[in-house]
Order: sequence, then C-alpha cells, then structure tokens
Amino acid sequence: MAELGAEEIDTQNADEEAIRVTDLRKSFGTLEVLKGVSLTAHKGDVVAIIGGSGSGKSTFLRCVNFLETPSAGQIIVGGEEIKMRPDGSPADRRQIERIRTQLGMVFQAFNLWTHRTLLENVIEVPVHVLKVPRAQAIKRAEELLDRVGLGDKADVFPSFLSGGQQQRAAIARALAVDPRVMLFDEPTSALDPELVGEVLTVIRDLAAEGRTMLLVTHEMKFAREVANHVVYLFEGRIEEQGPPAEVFGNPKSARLKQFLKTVG
Amino acid sequence: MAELGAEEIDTQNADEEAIRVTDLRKSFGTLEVLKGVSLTAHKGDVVAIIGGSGSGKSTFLRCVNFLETPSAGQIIVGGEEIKMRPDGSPADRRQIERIRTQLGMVFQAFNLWTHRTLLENVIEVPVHVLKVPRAQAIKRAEELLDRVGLGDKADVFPSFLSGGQQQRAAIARALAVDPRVMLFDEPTSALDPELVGEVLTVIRDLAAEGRTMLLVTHEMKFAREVANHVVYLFEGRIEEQGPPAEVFGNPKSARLKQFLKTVG
Amino acid sequence: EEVKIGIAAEPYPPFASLDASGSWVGWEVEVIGAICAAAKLDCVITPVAWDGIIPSLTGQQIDAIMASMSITEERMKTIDFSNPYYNTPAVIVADKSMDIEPTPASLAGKIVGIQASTIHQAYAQEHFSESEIRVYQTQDEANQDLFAGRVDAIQADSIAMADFVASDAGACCEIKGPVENDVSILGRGVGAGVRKGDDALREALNGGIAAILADGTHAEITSRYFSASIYSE
Amino acid sequence: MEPLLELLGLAKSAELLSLSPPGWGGNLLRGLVNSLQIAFGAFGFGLVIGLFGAYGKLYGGVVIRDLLAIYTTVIRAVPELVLILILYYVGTDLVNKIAQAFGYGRVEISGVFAGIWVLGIVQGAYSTEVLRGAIQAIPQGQIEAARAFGMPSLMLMRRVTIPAMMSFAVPGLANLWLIATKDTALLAIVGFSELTLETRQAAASTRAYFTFFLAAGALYMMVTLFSGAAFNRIEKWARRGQPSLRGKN
Amino acid sequence: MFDLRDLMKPHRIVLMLIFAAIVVWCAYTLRWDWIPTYAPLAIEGLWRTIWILIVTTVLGFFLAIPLGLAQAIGPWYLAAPAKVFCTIIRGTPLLLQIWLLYYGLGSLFPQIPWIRSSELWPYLRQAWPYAVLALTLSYAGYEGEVMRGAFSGVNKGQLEAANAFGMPRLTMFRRIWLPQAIRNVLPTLGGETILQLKATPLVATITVVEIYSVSSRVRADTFIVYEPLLLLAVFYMMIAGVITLLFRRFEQQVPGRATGK
Ligand SMILES: Nc1ncnc2c1ncn2[C@@H]1O[C@H](COP(=O)(O)OP(=O)(O)OP(=O)(O)O)[C@@H](O)[C@H]1O
Ligand SMILES: Nc1ncnc2c1ncn2[C@@H]1O[C@H](COP(=O)(O)OP(=O)(O)OP(=O)(O)O)[C@@H](O)[C@H]1O
Ligand SMILES: [Mg+2]
Ligand SMILES: [Mg+2]
Repeated sequence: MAELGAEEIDTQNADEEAIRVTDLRKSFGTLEVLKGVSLTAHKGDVVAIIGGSGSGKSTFLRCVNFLETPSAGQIIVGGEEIKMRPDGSPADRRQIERIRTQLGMVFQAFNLWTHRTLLENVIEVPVHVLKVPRAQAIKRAEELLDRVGLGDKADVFPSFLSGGQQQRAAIARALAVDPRVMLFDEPTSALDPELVGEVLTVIRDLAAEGRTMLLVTHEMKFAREVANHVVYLFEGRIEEQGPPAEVFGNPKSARLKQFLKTVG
Repeated sequence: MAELGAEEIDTQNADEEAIRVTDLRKSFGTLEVLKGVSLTAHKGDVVAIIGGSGSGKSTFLRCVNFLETPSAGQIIVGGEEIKMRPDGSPADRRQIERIRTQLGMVFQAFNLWTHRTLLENVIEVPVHVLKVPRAQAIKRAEELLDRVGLGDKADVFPSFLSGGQQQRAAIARALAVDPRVMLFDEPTSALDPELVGEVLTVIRDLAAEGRTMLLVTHEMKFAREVANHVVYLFEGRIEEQGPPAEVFGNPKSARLKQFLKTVG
Repeated sequence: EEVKIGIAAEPYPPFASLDASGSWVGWEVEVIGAICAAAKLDCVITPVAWDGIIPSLTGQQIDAIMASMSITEERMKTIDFSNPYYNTPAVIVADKSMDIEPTPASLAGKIVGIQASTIHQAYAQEHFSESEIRVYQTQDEANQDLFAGRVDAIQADSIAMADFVASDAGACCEIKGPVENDVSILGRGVGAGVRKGDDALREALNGGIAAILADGTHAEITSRYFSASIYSE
Repeated sequence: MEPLLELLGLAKSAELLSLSPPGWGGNLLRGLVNSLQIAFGAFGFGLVIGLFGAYGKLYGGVVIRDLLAIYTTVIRAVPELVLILILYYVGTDLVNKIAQAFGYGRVEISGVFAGIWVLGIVQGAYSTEVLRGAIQAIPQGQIEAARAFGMPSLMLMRRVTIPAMMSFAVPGLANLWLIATKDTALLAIVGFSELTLETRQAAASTRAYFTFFLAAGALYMMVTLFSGAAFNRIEKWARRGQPSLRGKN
Repeated sequence: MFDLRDLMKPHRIVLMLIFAAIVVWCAYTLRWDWIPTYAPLAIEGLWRTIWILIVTTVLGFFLAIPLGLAQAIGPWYLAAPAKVFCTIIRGTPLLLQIWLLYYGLGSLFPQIPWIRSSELWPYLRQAWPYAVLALTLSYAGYEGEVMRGAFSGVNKGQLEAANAFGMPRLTMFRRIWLPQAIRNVLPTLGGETILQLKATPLVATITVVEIYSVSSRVRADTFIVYEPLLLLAVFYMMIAGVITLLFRRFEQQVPGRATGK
C-alpha cells in the first residue's frame, strides 16, 4: 500500500522538478568522498538515500545546501541554479540564503541550539528569518511540538533531553519553516519503533502536501515504506537506483545484494 | 539459532552474578524518571533494554555507573556493592573508579574526545588508567579499529568522521578496556544494516567470552537476535521482561503490544 | 593671546603642589604668575605628566615649560631655555651613622638612589660609576628607601633635602654636603623651556624674569617659602 | 612602623578623604567618574572592533586576515603608553599642522575623545582575540544548523553565534573591562585627570601615601565588585541550557 | 617556520614594500646616533624583561590552574578564597600592588632586626624579588579567572566519557579536562601573556632595570623622545611576535574546526 501511495504522488507531479543535482563531486583534502553524483527529485518525491557508513550520504545532503562547498557539479533548486564560483563556494550569498530557507534540514547530530529552549529553537527561524509574527509562530511551534510528542518539554533546554526527544525536536524545528524540500539525515536513528511509525506518517503527510524529501536512512524497512525512489550510494557513487520495489526486491548490483543480505 | 546460542551461555554462567540493581530510583527535580527498577544480569548475559523515547533507558545505564547519582536504590557489580551516601552519591571514590574500569560504556552521543585522534581515543584509558604498556595498547587499538572497519582512520580527529564512523570508534574505545560488563546505549543507531550485522557478531563474541552486556536499543530485530533477556521500560518502570521469544512473540502488557505493533 | 605654561602634573612641594580644591600653589606657581604679569602675558597653567612634558611642548599642547627644569646641554638640543629663575646645589644625603663624603671615592660600592629623568640621574651616572644607581620615579620613593635602608645614600636638590631631613621620615639622615659642580650636567639653574625658534616668547619671559628680580618680587616670594635665597648669578 | 601608624591614623585619614575641600574625597570621585567614562567608551568601541575583527580573522579573505593579524599583533605588542604618546602627540601635531596650513587656528582635542579613541583601538585588538577564541569554541553544528535554515550572516551572528559564544567569551571580556578601567591611568600622561592621577596628586600634596593609595584601591575594588556581579549574571545567563559541572564526580 | 611561498603573494609583497619604506624613512629622518652608547644597557634590559616575563607567566599559570579549578568545581571553602584572591588582584591596579609589596611590605622588613642581619637581607634589599612576586600573583589572578571559564566550558559529555571508564580524577583532569580547557582559551591566553609583557615596565617604578626603563633613561639623558620609543615598540613587537607564534603553534597542534570554513 505504501508503494502504491508513493507512486500515485510521483505521477501527479512528475513534471515539476524540485531539485536537480548534476555530477556533484566533493573532496576533503586528498580524500574524494563524492565522485560524481547526479539526482533529480520532482515535487512530492520522497527519495531515500541508503548506503554504508562513510559512503558519503551526509556529505551529499550537506553539499545540497552548501554547508560543504562542492568541488564540482551543479545544483538546481526549484528551477533556480545556485551560482557557484570556480572553487565551488556560492557566488551569491543572498541567493543561497533565500534558497536555504526552502530547504529544511534535520541533522544527524541534531544540532539544536543549546542556548535556547525547545520552543525557542522551533520559532527561531520563522520569527527571525521568515518574519512570521511571534504569536503565530509560537502557536504553530506548540502544535508541532505536540505532534512530535514534546508538548510538555517546550520550555526545557536541549541538553536536558533524551536522544530521541532531541531528534524529534530537530524534526519539529525543520517542519516549522514550511520548507519545499526537506533534507533528513537519519531522522529516526534515535527513535523507538513506535515513534518511527509516527515520523513515517509525518513524512507521508508532507509528501501528500507536495513537499519533496531527500532522506538518508539506515532502516531499509522505513525506506521501503516511505520512499518512491531509492538511491544506493557506494563509495561516493550511485551504485544503483530505482523504485523501492525494484531496488529492494530485485537488486542488480552485487554490492547492493551484499548490503541488503543482512536485512533479510 | 541466536536464541539457542544465548541460552547456552545463560545456563553456563547462571550462578555468577555480574550486576544486580535493586529498586533504582532517579528524579530530575520534580520529574521522576526512574521509579524503582530492579534487574539482575549474570555473567555472559546480554540484556536488551527497550522502551519508548524518554522512558529512562539512558538514565538507567548512566545510573549504573554513577554518571547520574541515583535518588535511591542499590547497585552491586561483580558481587561488590557500591557504597552510597544518603544523597545517592558514591561514598568511596576509589571504589567507584575501580568498578568503572570494569564497565565499558558506549554513549548515545558517542562523546569521543575531540582533542585526540581515533587511535589516541582508544589507547587513552588502557595506557593512562590501566597502565598497559603503550606499544601493546597501540597494537590492540589497531586491531580493534580494524575490526570495526576504521583501520585507515586511526590518525583522524573525531570531528572529521561520519556519524557511523564515530559510533564504531566509540565501540572500539569501550572494547579496549576489556570490561567485564558493557553498557551500550543504542550502539547501532548510526549504523547501516551491514554494520549492524557486524556489531551483532561482536556482541555475540563478547558474550561467548563470558562478558555481560546491558544494551539499550530501538531495533527489535537486533534485540531479538542478540539478547537472552529483554526488558521493556515504560515511564521509568519495568513493564514486562523475559526471554526475547516470549517478550516479542507473546507480549502480555497492552502497552508492549502497542509498542511492538509498528514493528510487525 | 593665551600662553599655556606647562607644569608637572605630579606635585613637587614646596615648588608646585595641588590643594584639594584643585588649584596649584607653591613657590614656582607664584613666580610664574609674577613673571607673566611683568611680561604682560596672559598665562594659563596646564598640568602635564612629567614624562610627556617635552612632547607636549613640541606637539604644541603647551607653549612653555616651567617645572623646575634645569637648563642642560642635552635638553638644549631639543628645546630652548630662558634665563634661569632659580638654582640650587645638588647634595648627598645619607644615614647619620654612616661615614660618607659627597665624593665618588667615598660612594664607591654603595647604593645611590636618585629620581628618574632629573639632572641628578645624569650626574650620578656620569660621576658615580663605581656605585650602584637605583632610579626612582619620585623623590619621595627614593627618600623612603633611604629610610628603609635599601639604599645607602641619595642625591637630590638641596631644598627638597632640607625639607626631608627636617621631617620625621628623614630623622635618620643628614645632608653630607653638596656634590662637586659640573655645569654641563647640573646646568645653569632652572629656566623656562620653549619650543626651538619661539624667540618672541623666550625674550618676553626673559624680560619678565629680569623685571621680578630687579623689583624685589622674586625675593619677596622666596622669603615666604625659604629661609635663604635660591637665586645666584 | 611608620606606614602602619599612618594606616592607623584613621582620624587624619577621614579628614583627608572628606568630600569637600580641604578633603580630597571629591577629587578622587571625580577622577573615578572620568575613568569610568573613558573605560566605558573604550570598552564598547573595542567590542565593536573586536566583533568585526574576529569575524574578519575567521571568515575574511586573505588580505583582510593579514591586515587584521598586523593590527592585533602590533597594537597588542606595543605598550599602551607608547601608543598614547605617539597617537596623541604626533596625531594632534599633525592635525594642527594641517589646520594651520589651511589657515585655521590650533585645534583642541579633548582628553575624553582622545582617550576613548586610543584605548578603544587597543581594546579592539584584545577583543578580537577573545571573541575569535570564543567563536571557535562553539560546536560547529550550532552554526551549521542556522546556516542550513538560511539565516543571513548578520542575523546568524546576532541570534546564534553571539549568544552561543558568550559563555566562552565572558570571562575574557570581564578581564578586558577591568583592564580598560585601569588603563585609563595611562591617560594621565596627556593631562587627563582620572583616578590614578588624582590619587597621586593628593598623595604627593599631602604626603599621606598610604591613605590615598588604599582609598583608590578601595574605589577600584568597588568597581570590580560591581562589574563582577554584572558579569556573573551575564555569564549565568549565557550558560543557561548547559548542565552545570559543579558537584559532579 | 614560514613557507616562503606564503610570503610571495601579491598583497603580502605590497605590505612588505610599505613596511620597508617606513623603515627606510625612519632610518634617514630620525636621530639614531645614541644607539651605540646605550646598546649594552639595552641588551641587559631586554634580557631582564624576558626572564621576568617567562618566570612570572610560568609560575603564575601554575597558580592559575588550581585557582580556576577551585572556582569552577571546588567546594565553597576552596572556591571562596580563590574567588577573593582573583577579585582583589583583578580589581586593583597592578601598580598599586607592586607599590604595596615593595614600599609597604618591603619597608617593614628592615625594621625587624633579625631579618636585617639574616642571609635573606641582601635579597630582600633588592627590588626584583618583589617585582617577580607581584607580577606572578597578578598573572595568576587574571588567568585564574580565565581558567575558571575554560574549565566550566568543557563539554560535559567529554568528561562523562572519562568518568565512565573509571579514570581517576587526576588522570581525567590531566588527560581530558585540562587539554580541552586550555585549547578553548589558547587565543585568550596568548593575549594575556602579551598583556603581562606590557605589565613588566611597571617594575621600573621600583627601580628594576628593564627595557622600558632603559628607553626612559635615553629620553632623560638625551631628550630624544620618539626614537627610543619607536625602538622600544619594535622590541616589544618582536617579543610579542614570538609569543604569538608560540601560541599559534600550540593552537595548531589540536585541529579545532578549520578556520575560514
Ligand atoms: N539532566 C537532565 N535533567 C532533566 N531531565 C532530564 C535529564 N536527563 C534526562 N532527562 C529527562 O528524563 C527522561 C528520560 O531520559 P532518558 O535519556 O533516560 O530517555 P531514554 O529512554 O534514553 O530516551 P531515548 O530513547 O530518546 O534516548 C526524559 O524525559 C528526559 O527529558
Ligand atoms: N570535514 C571532513 N573532513 C575530512 N573528512 C571528512 C569530513 N567529513 C566527512 N569526512 C569523510 O567523508 C566520508 C563520508 O562521510 P559522510 O559523513 O558523508 O558519511 P555517511 O555516508 O553520512 O556515513 P554515516 O552513515 O556513518 O553517517 C567519511 O569517510 C568521512 O570520514
Ligand atoms: Mg552521516
Ligand atoms: Mg537515550
């Protein structure tokens, strides 16, 4: 059923490109982490990125919103190409700032602002970047915190929270900016199965609203249920990609077969 | 097969108690997080602790080695009771330091020392606390790093590593002290299925060597395969416990049933 | 036009010191007033740190220095001086029990304290090469160390020293006598310093000094502060 | 015994310290106010320079970084006294020469203005380093998170970097503030009557060295205690959200 | 220590040319004829400045560590005295402290006969012991405060990891806490050390001969004002340059986040 739902969305918006990455490369010193990755996501697509530890998944997400400067490649968000200098750094700071407000990100290490309470973390960007009236932002933030089950922790500072609570807060923070594209870096790593299920629901809802998602995950079951496109990264290259049914059901590459074996 | 192996170990050492926790309570201010948790693990036992986010799993592990001072309760490690003051703080620092060297811990947030390379992180405790000769410690550290697949990252500082790499390094660091009891706080949260499989192997090997493990995890499949005893925490109390086959196959508590539903 | 007369911001009684209401009093202050009146100058007293007094002059913050500054050859390379308006000999002071003469031979091997940036410093460094010279920021500090026994002798102005040995703090000590004169260092008395080339002001001040010496104002002021004259040709 | 007796001569001290002449208390207080005025201006001016300097050093281009390196090294290296002598005297000399060349009269540069200017430039060099260290101590993720949400850099500085670095910067800045209050003493050389000069004048004029130096010490202590309390509050506020390390074994 | 290619960038060449021009201008238009006469004295003064700096910063820093630690986590009976000490030192001008030690405390000693006849008297009669004591205490007071901030700024998880492995407190302190604390404040410490360098001229007021007092002497003797000051500035800049380089080396030993990222 999940796949059915996903495909439905896919066909609906197939025309409108939300994000297109072409031949993205990234090196740290002599270590080439991304060796030319190309990927296109249409409006409402949920793209799951899977792959071994250190294969470059986080680096890829971080390059998409220029937290790392790519060594080469082209990134187009909502039809607008991000202007790059020859060294890969963004040429137009305004542009990159504008585009980033359309890209909500949930970090692998959560990165909540430790000097602000949960509520303040969530309203920070809406109020100060998007200029949403404060009262309205607070109302929405409270809804979001409730939705991720943290309604009673709104006034707590992040360092006093459990891992899963921090991760949920990070998700709420990303949702609060109403992004067109969501970048999730292992959004369920610290969550128990029950909460994973809830995040799944959230992601499905978002997709139904026409939002696009790039989603790094280690949980194949989750990927299979939520994504309509799966990308398998291996040592900085896309080794295989396709609809989940195919990638999981009928993997072609030997490495992917090996990777999936343990999942059973 | 996994359960069979686990049970085998269980019967082998059933007499020798590795760790016994009696009626452990912990409050943060007015928030009572642990409401009387008792648990016994014998030598070679692998106890999986499962439960919702915020149910007190991390807090429990952290109380066991006194990173949090319990509000009440009794903790016995290897037959030796940890002496507590009335306020819950350890009465004998020497004792607690000695006992802690027998308790290897892998943190939910990894907590690698950022000012030291991976190799230095791993040899730190053996060389400076256990007084292992440096050359020997380095040899062992290299083996361990190889074992978790980080042989080539030995001289890298933790901040330059991917999440999964950091987690594996944290596991190697904990293994390096040859602990009698291992405390794992979600040791596979940042790992891909392939690596989860490997960590599983590591834990099985450790159990076979007679080491005891307390293991917080969100991956039920993993818990089922590796543990010989499963504890389900709910809001600071043990709601249900037993062998994995029973807990997962035939849950009694309604809450546990609900919790496991999403796992399918 | 206003003439800014720079004096040392650090009080130097009885020549120039401050009272609590912030006005400057003392022998030199009165003499400045008298000279300016005689020369028909509109003078304003401007205190400046002793350390910065010459840069203040060359940097035009002040127009003349009248701060007990002796006329020496070294200083005359940088600024010009008027004629002297007072002069006093330099003396050596030491503990009463010590057998010390104000001569290099007698002071050899002893510790001699002097105040920084004064003619006494230059003199001691030139003539007491066998002694250890300790340089103090203020005369009082040197006096205090003489009292504490951390220096064996001090060289200073005879008037200041007469005051000192008469006080409680100086009861330990006595004036052992004046040092041998060396005009090139000890100079030709105290004069007013002006910028090089500012001859108009220098001449005006010379006129004022001559006038108060001639009409007895100088002697009258001196008599109110000191028992003997502090001016000689 | 002399200084000790003088210390105990409390009656005489009280008379010397009374607020109206012939007591010198009023002069000391006036000096204190002058000192604080300059210290405040210089500290604030220095903070502004320091913030931009730290940013320039961390994120600026090569030329900016080199120029800032020269600025911080030279200014921090040269004793303030020398800087003040050079900046004040040579500076006003130059201004006057220029003014005269254009047919204007002598320009008076007020002590307060010069003091704030000169000490501010000095403080700026130190602030640059303190703030740079503090910014570097912020966990990288905190800043990345803000970037990822498209915060413009100025806002990022205001909303994330500055509050997050506060806990690291406050002790260093507190030191700088105290240094500022005491460095004003150096302005005595340009004839600015701040607390130290007033003290020295009072002491030398009355010969009551101990009384006045202790009185000045007490005044400085009061400033320190007050600002200490203020900085403590700031630090506590800056550390909110961080678990305390106290009482941990 | 430098890579020559680093210096060959265009803007650096321009800067060096400007610098060279200033040097040449100074050399030709200002008076330098006094240098030969005062060179030996200047070298002696420079040496005195340097050793006072080294001795007082090293001693002061070792005092600062317990002072900072006591304030950060110590029990109240250690924290309170440490706090009082730091507050007094930071709260009063150094000049006043030097002056109280030398003229206050120091002038009490001679009045006690047994001190005057003891072996210590030749030292107590000197000024430098008071100077070293005063500067050491001063550095300790300021750095104690800085170290307090540094100790409490270390991430809690880092210490918990050490605790969890049963590290004895001293080992944890030496291996984890102190290095991380020092790393966080290295830039501040570098600055404070340069401040200490510039505090050394104050000891001239108690008759210790160091480089600043030599320049004052030149000024007093010759009435050349700016040239000795300029040369003095150059000396201080060189020492400060060395300090900066040293601290930069320390900083580079642990890669924090890359700058300019
Ligand atoms: N230092 C603290 N101060 C106050 N409350 C705390 C503190 N640490 C944890 N808590 C609270 O205690 C509860 C239990 O936290 P704990 O970290 O044990 O949860 P957990 O079971 O490990 O959850 P997760 O699976 O999300 O990691 C949470 O509600 C958390 O907010
Ligand atoms: N700042 C950096 N400097 C140097 N190397 C880096 C840096 N960041 C990442 N790397 C390296 O790049 C590789 C890819 O890292 P990345 O974080 O993208 O992995 P990942 O696929 O997200 O892995 P995981 O699943 O473990 O999070 C790793 O080998 C890592 O060590
Ligand atoms: Mg990652
Ligand atoms: Mg947890």
